[in-house]
Amino acid sequence: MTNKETSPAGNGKPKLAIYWAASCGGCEIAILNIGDKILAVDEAFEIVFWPCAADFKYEDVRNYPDHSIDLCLFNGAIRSSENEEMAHLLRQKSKVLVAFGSCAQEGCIPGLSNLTSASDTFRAIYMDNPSIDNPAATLPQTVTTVPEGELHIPVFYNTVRSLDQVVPVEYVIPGCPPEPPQIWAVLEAIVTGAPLPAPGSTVIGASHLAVCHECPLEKHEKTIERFYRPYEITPEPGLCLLEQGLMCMGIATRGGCGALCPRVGMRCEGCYGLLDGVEDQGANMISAIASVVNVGKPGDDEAELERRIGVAMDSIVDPAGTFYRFNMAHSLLHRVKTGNNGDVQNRGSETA
Amino acid sequence: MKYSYYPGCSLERQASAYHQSTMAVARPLNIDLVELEDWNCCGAIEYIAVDLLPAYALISRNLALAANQNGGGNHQIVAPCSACYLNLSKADKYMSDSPELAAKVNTALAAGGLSYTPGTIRTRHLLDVIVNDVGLDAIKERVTNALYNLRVAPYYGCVVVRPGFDHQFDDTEYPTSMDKLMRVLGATVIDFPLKSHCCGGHMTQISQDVALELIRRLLKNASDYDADVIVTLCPMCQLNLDAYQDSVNKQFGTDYHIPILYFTQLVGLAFGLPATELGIGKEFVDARPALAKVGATPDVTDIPASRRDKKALPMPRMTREGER
Amino acid sequence: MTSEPYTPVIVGFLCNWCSYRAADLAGTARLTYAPTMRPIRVMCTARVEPQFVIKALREGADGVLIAGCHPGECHYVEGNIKALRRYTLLKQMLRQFGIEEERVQIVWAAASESKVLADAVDQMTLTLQALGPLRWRQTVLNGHGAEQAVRESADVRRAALAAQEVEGER
Amino acid sequence: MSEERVGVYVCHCGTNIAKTVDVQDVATWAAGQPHVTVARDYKFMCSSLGQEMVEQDIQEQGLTRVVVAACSPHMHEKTFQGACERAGLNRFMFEMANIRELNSWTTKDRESATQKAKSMVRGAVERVVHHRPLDMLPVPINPNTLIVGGGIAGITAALDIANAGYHVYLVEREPSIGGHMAQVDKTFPTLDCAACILTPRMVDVGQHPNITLLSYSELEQVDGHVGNFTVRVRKKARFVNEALCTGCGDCIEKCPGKTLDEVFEVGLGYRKAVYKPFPQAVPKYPVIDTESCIFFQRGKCKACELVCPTHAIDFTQKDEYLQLQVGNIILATGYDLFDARTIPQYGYGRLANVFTSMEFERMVNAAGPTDGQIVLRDGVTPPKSVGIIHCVGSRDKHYHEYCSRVCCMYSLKFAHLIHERLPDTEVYNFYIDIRASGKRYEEFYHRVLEEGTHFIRGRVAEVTDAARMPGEEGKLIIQAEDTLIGKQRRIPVDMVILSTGVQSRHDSHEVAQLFGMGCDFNGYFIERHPKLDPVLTMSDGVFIAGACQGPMAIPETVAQAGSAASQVISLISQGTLMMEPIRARINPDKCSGCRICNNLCPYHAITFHADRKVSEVITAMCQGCGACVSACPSSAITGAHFTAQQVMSQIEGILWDVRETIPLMAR
Repeated sequence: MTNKETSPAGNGKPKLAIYWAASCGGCEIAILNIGDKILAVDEAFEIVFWPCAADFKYEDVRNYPDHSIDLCLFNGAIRSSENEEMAHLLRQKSKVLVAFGSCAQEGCIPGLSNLTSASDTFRAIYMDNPSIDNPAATLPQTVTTVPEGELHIPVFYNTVRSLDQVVPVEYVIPGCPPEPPQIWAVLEAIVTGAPLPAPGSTVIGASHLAVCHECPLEKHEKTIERFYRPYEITPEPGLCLLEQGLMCMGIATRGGCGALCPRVGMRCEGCYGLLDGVEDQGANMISAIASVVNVGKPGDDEAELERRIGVAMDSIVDPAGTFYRFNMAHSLLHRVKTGNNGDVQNRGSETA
Repeated sequence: MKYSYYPGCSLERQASAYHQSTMAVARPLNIDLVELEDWNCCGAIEYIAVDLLPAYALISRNLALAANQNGGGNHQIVAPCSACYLNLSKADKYMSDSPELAAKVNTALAAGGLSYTPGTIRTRHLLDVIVNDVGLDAIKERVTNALYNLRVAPYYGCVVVRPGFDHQFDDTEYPTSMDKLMRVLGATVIDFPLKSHCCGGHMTQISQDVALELIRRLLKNASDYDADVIVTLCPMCQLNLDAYQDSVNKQFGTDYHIPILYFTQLVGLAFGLPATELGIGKEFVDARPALAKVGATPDVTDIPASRRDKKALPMPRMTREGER
Repeated sequence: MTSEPYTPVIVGFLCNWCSYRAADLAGTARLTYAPTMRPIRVMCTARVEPQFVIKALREGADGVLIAGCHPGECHYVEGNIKALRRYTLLKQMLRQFGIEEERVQIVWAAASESKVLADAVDQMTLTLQALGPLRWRQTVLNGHGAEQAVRESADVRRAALAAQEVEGER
Repeated sequence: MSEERVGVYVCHCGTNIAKTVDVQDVATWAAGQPHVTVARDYKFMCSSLGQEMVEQDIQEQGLTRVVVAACSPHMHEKTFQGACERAGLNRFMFEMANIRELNSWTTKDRESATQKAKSMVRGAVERVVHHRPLDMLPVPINPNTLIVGGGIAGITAALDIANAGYHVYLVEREPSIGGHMAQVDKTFPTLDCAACILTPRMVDVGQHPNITLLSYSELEQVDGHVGNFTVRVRKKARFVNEALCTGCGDCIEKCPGKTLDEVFEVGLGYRKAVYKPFPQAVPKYPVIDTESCIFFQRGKCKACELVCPTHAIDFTQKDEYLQLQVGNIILATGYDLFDARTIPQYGYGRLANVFTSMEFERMVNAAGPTDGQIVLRDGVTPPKSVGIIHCVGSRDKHYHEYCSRVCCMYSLKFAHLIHERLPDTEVYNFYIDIRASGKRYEEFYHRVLEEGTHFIRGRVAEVTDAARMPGEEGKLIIQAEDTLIGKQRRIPVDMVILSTGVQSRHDSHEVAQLFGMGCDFNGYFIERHPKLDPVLTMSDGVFIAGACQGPMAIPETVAQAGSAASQVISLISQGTLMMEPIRARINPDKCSGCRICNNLCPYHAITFHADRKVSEVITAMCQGCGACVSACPSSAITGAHFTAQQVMSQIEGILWDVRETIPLMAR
């Protein structure tokens, strides 16, 4: 935390920037949810950029010297050219860039649009939508010529990316949104100068173990005959939800949240993302889940075996949307394959 | 239980007794048989020998009709005639196995505005439906007039258990469904060794000597076992054994008078239905003398002693019914 | 996709006890089959993680073949059945990613069934030739850049207006 | 770039590889690949010169990893691992690329084959840099052995091991050892009396100080692994105190409860409620069968208790459970006979004079229910003609497709015995092929031919009592197609013998499950290799002997039992066993205790520690299949030598030419 003389306002406090790219705003609220401690943040940091809460312009940031921002919490995925530009700019200006929240970390819900294409998305938003009346089929155009000259709006990309797929980041704080106590823990560590782990997309403010480790529900050996959607059953209290046929992602999801959802009978949806050493959260889920689906025995006829397993797996609705709900943009496949016209090919019935 | 019903040509004519008795017992058995509208001949045996494709198209037309008309039903078609049952099953099976055949047949069906997806309709024999869907317990409850002391030779013929493919309902070589059914009705069932042998089929028209010899064997064997009646489930078998019994007697100098009845007729009798409603009386070999036994009380004198002879070796224990 | 002939690349995961031996035997018996399968030996098909399959598809394979012992004959009792369960679910998911069903296949080949394995490779090669290359990085990850997205949105608009014209003429 | 120094060696295998793969090109290209320090091609890598080349490079060039592109690892992996080890490199720092069986031998397209070889080499290189040194696992061997099944296989193996000085627990389900062989009268082709050759060995087992015989006992549970199994055995209540019983047989004589003996006499004879299966039974103690015992059924009788001179009858006896510690297990569980009732058209159970081969075996046995008289079911009339039907249940796709291997020979033996005892009786053998391939078997067939047995080649359609012609009245008629003359034949006979085949034990799947082994489609235990390892199984320390592996006759059974015994003795004498370290391990710092893996292990090698909330793999029980490794959602389980990193790197390597190496700039 040096370079005080080059910092924008020069009041001696470390400089903090908070930015939202493609996101819902929940991460900002999570920051405010640290409660009284927000005053301590204000005490400790000088806020130099926070579009949601303070009146700074992009131009202001451009004018800051490089590396003058001590800490930048960047939430939101990279969905448009504007997001990408700001990612590069904030990278350039920041000493420590943190992918804050699931969107910046792994694409999160915006990333699910990688299961479709930009053109399909436009079609859904601006045309094939019951609440839209758009007879002229007007779509956002990146360049519009008006008498005064050309107007530009950002390009809407075909594929959503995470922050670290665009620029290197020092740290990642997972969660949709990150839990306030952990946000505070990280900020506090930075304020007090406590040692942080070696940078390089390093996860902080979360556990290195899966949610199950924090989950108080009783766990047994797992044999599952079929799966249920949450509305179909009322889970037995106190028992592992997965064992009851609810597609709980806790087994393959980083902990740190305190297993808030399973505690109240709601399956973990996977928002804290993948664990260290895992390359693909969805693939790991498939492997784990399919392993304990107790259908098919060695003595079965081969065709019958395939049929029975097929039927059991059919009770898992929308596997891509379930297993990659938060992690799509960070998965190995990253996005759906589309035809030359941008249409999504060969989707099968579940997404039709 | 609602099924499409495919009577077939024989039941319209010489086997009308089979049709009549089927309809008569369907009611107490709670089987709803809805006759297929506009059905056509299954082609019997000959047509398949002439040209396969027209034969399958002819058969499949009925399956296509059944698929269209089976709304609310269970996608099953019931045939009482063994040949019809075999042809319908076979056409469906071969079309499932060969998409090429299915495509050709469908081209033919399209001319009549029909189409058929193999596997849509399951063909059942009437015996299978009565024994396995209705069930022996339900039948037993309905018996008011048990056929005690009537010695019955259950005769299946060679076709009904030998499609040999999916949904086969009984052993191909040694079927027992009708044996069990007759036992439930109270009859004494003989272990008829020729139960799945051939009745001669259409050989009566082609080479009568061959046919008469085959019929003779069946009659002789039934007679050796003192059968009062041969019970059958196939119009062809009934016709050959019944109508040619006289010719056999002439040819071989024998004197057989064994009435040949449909199993549905005996079911009807056991249920207390009047003989006329069951088409009894239409047979050539008079069934009345044999049926005079019906309604008697069981004869208990004939039960064998537990061991006949001290030196005799024990007979192997058969697996109980229900096992294997 | 492309009409020019291409040589597909298949990653083959072969179990040590049945299918790798079947492949060995195919060689020993000099069975000729398409040189398109690049083999990876695993102890059991149960060791084939779905992420291996996804990885292979992402890194440029046009197809993945998993080969194991017949169900009931697994050397680890029922590893192949676990593999079949994972494969079934994986395929359901890959369909959502627009990956054709035929690109990931599972085949049971006992140690003696070299022909089964060789035929499976040949058959899959033909199928993949008909489907065209997958080559995920080029065609999917780098294939639809920003410019294309812009062009596509213009296409959408053009198509919508054309449709309205047709509607109006009626 | 890693600091690993990889040596790549491309083998010509004479012309086997070099003819199709441009080996020089592969080697030259390999030299320029990442991590590769040296790459060479050589005529025969497996030769001592080839191996020395590897050793020399390891020492002189400081290689840390070795890749050999040659034949199948099943052929020469161990060879080159040895070379690495001799040069001071851990044997697991080696990887083989199989460019012969999987490449050069399967195509004639030189260009594609060369490209494929490069991919395989690159894959091996990328993989090998992630290899880790592993140590073979030493496992101490408990010198006690468990043998399951007291037929001739179990008896032979037990005596072999006991004679070598090691202790054996022999567990037998029935009250006596002896198995099927004890039921048989004579053995083919030598016509030795089975009892004469078997009973001395049974006695040896009963008296051997190194053998604990647990008859009338069943296996309940097996835990542990090679060298250290814990086995739970249920010793069923005999109601006879073995410590007091002298085996005098007074109780049997006085017992009023008589019942059909459906086990030893296969339903052809009777036994008492307190009984020994046969007079020479070992152990000599009788058993009370509660189902037929009048006391157990009706609450009074106790005749046996009254007459027993040593007061050995104990109606209060309960099942006993024993816990045994053993190092190795031999399964010699034998076979079941095909149930002739399955084929109703052959009339067994319906037609009185249709017999099974085992019934006939008991009938001709002088100690059997007819004292060796060949008679019809009436118990008195000798048959004037006998039809023997081969392949009942065998070589038939409706039942068992395989050949049961013993029926031809015992059917010939029957024909001979009938001729011997009833010289005027005609014997007809209905066969598909006569399979007489053992030592002196063919000669025996000729002898039976010369004795006048009729041989009719063709499968029998049915056996019926429906006479067609006068000569058939009162007979059983065998209808068959005689394929040698191309005619249907009807042979009327007095007696029919069904030569029923052999099938796997009805509970073989459950037994296999107990031991973590596999069964084939027919329910026979799967050997590790059908030719080279016929008595080993995939479960280390579990061996199989005899007909539980597949149909076989006595000589082969005895040979297998001896082989299994010598495998066990060899393990015991080594004291410890070195095992491949390809095992799974759970990192307790990454395990979240989700328990997904807990019931995936077919060997029950994973335990859950409820206190620490982590799962653990018992290394010695793990067989290294990797099912749990793949399943772990936290990637907390590593499969040694098949880690995700190793496989993922290999995938990248083999796809080197179709991967785009430009950084990912997805939009």
